[in-house]
Amino acid sequence: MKYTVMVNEGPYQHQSADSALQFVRAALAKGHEIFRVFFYHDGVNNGTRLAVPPKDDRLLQQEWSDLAKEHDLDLVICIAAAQRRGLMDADEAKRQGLDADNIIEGFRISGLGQLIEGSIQSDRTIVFGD
Amino acid sequence: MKYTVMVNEGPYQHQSADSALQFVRAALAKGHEIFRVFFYHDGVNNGTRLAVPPKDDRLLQQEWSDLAKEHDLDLVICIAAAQRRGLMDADEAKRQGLDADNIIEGFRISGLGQLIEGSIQSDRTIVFGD
Amino acid sequence: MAMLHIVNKSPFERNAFKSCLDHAVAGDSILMIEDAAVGAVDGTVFADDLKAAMTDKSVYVLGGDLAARGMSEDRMIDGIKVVDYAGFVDLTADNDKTQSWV
Amino acid sequence: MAMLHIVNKSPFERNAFKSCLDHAVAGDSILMIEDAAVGAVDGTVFADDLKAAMTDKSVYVLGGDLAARGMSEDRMIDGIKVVDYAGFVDLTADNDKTQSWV
Amino acid sequence: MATKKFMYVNRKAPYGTVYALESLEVVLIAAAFEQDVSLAFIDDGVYQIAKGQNTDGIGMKNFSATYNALGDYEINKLYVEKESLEERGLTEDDLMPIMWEDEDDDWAEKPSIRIVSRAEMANVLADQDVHYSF
Amino acid sequence: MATKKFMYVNRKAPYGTVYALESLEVVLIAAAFEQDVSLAFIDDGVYQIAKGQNTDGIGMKNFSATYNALGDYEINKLYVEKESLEERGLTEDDLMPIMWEDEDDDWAEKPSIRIVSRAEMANVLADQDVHYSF
Repeated sequence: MKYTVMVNEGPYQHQSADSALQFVRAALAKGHEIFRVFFYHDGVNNGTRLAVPPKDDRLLQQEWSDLAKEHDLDLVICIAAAQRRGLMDADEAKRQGLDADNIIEGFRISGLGQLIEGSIQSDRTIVFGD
Repeated sequence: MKYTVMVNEGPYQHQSADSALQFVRAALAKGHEIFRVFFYHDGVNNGTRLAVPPKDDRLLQQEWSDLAKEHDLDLVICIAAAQRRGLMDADEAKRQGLDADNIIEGFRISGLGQLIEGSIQSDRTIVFGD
Repeated sequence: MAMLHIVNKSPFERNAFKSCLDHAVAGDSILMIEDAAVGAVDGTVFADDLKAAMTDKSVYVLGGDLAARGMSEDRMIDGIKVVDYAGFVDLTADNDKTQSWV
Repeated sequence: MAMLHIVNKSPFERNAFKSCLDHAVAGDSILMIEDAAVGAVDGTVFADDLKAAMTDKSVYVLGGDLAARGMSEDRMIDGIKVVDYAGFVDLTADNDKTQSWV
Repeated sequence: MATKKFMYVNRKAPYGTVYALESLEVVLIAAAFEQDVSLAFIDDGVYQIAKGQNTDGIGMKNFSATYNALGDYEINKLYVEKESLEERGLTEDDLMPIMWEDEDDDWAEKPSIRIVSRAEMANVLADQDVHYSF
Repeated sequence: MATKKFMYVNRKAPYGTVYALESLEVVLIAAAFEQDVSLAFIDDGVYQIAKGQNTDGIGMKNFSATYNALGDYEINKLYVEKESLEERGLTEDDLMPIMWEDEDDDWAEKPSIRIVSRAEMANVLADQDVHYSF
């Protein structure tokens, strides 16, 4: 079965980001296809590479990044939500005249159409939020 | 009167960040002293400089930064919360071996003790959260 | 030693507002901001709870938050006072301490 | 065309769980995850609402979320089924669609 | 590709959180995909379409006029729950008169808002393919 | 400088949100400032100190043992609301037996948890100087 997963909260503040990650792992383990994971609202904050690995806890941003690499996942950050909150890739940062970017490997920034298209293409759309 | 204000949510997702900003402005206008604004939980995300000014909406991160400059405010981001969420200044980024930082002018990163000390020094502590 | 209780959650969505009413003591003040502003409207399923609290507590609403949600002041429960951010600041100064019911 | 309703809010804190029960139709399934897991416990002020819904709907709880909050499975309302994340995935596949009551 | 029924479930008040605004941004994008789009306003979501919203006092953008533009994008199924209104002391008169023009009926102006009971709302929700929750 | 009464108001379940964990981090730092520290567990906050918490199934850190360490920092006033327990089908037996050692009483182990009624909790809250809400 083909899934699009929507993640609407950032890492740590709400368990939603954890639940989404665990769901995606379990779906992959069962042989399902994750067509796309779309990060919206504060969910865009899952895609930063500037977080610091804690001594005794998970680093969610890195776990998403590693999972994307391992399974060739399409992790899409909404550009409108990202601009409000300060999540940038190198191209967008350059276009906006910013002096740095903070996206982690495995994520890409794109438009809301990617969410709709994902839901059209997929058998199921699952929303994780607050 | 002397105030310490605690901001526990990031920009946009919850109105708390707006309410805190409006409260601080109103307190300053009345001649009160803002001893410190302490950003905790997702509140640390108010301190990024990588957000993009929208065409038709407020840019909260810049408004905090401008207000700090105008009134010499002490805007403190909790280091533990910031490390989890990817909010970095140049020193901390260097110490952590990261290739970029994203803090905006007017904020500084420090420990939770700054919150307690603020509440001890101030006549009032006001919490804005979700 | 009166306390200002600041509530920012809709009484229809979360239990925070009800919990605030259950824990405020006589002489305290309650200020509704953000989504809590809709709690000021009369004729709701929450209005009686708030009216009961008003027998020995003062209740305020941030006018800007009420207006943002399309609720006009003439719909409010009698006795609720409307304040702006300056009035919000005054309430925090006039009471000895504040608690936010987030 | 059965639906899986996913609830992640405590029934004591927010109205989302109650709203879910009010909008699920016969034959639907309800899965409690995150803070909603505490709703599975019997003897609470919410238990009767959930039991009423169970007359024509199936109710599941994510075991890991129940255990995290210190609630053992033997305290659950009779008839609630415990699933892990793999079971969560199965529920989304077995139902035609899902709605999250965030 | 087959058309799917997309339902936007709005359960939160505007301005207190960003969900109402960013939900509307998805709805506007969705219009371009020629799917079957509906919006549901349940619980505090009914405040999103309350008339007379004025954000001058809180420094936030008033986006309520955008709901009036949805008809231009052929989005004209806005289901509003009667019980949710009643619990909040509201009636249909408290909502914006959101309209659309029916090109098959000589561009007659018709209301987009459909007041439904809680039981009817349950059936409306059950009849969709994709549910976005805000 | 005068000592202030600091109250940490905990009203949310653990793990579903970060507030319980990050609240505890503030409490531990606060211990160094030699203020008068109390914690209140109201509403879903009572789950924070439920015994038997096991997070193996959700991939998150189980921080509940930290509450047992609070006594070592001379933080031993944990007020728990009776009605909040009852509404959730819980009793004091469902809570961790959080203790502290009283150095003025030959290091006798004493319970840090004080079960209070809602009315008593209201008075406890009224008797503080600084309220941090989580």
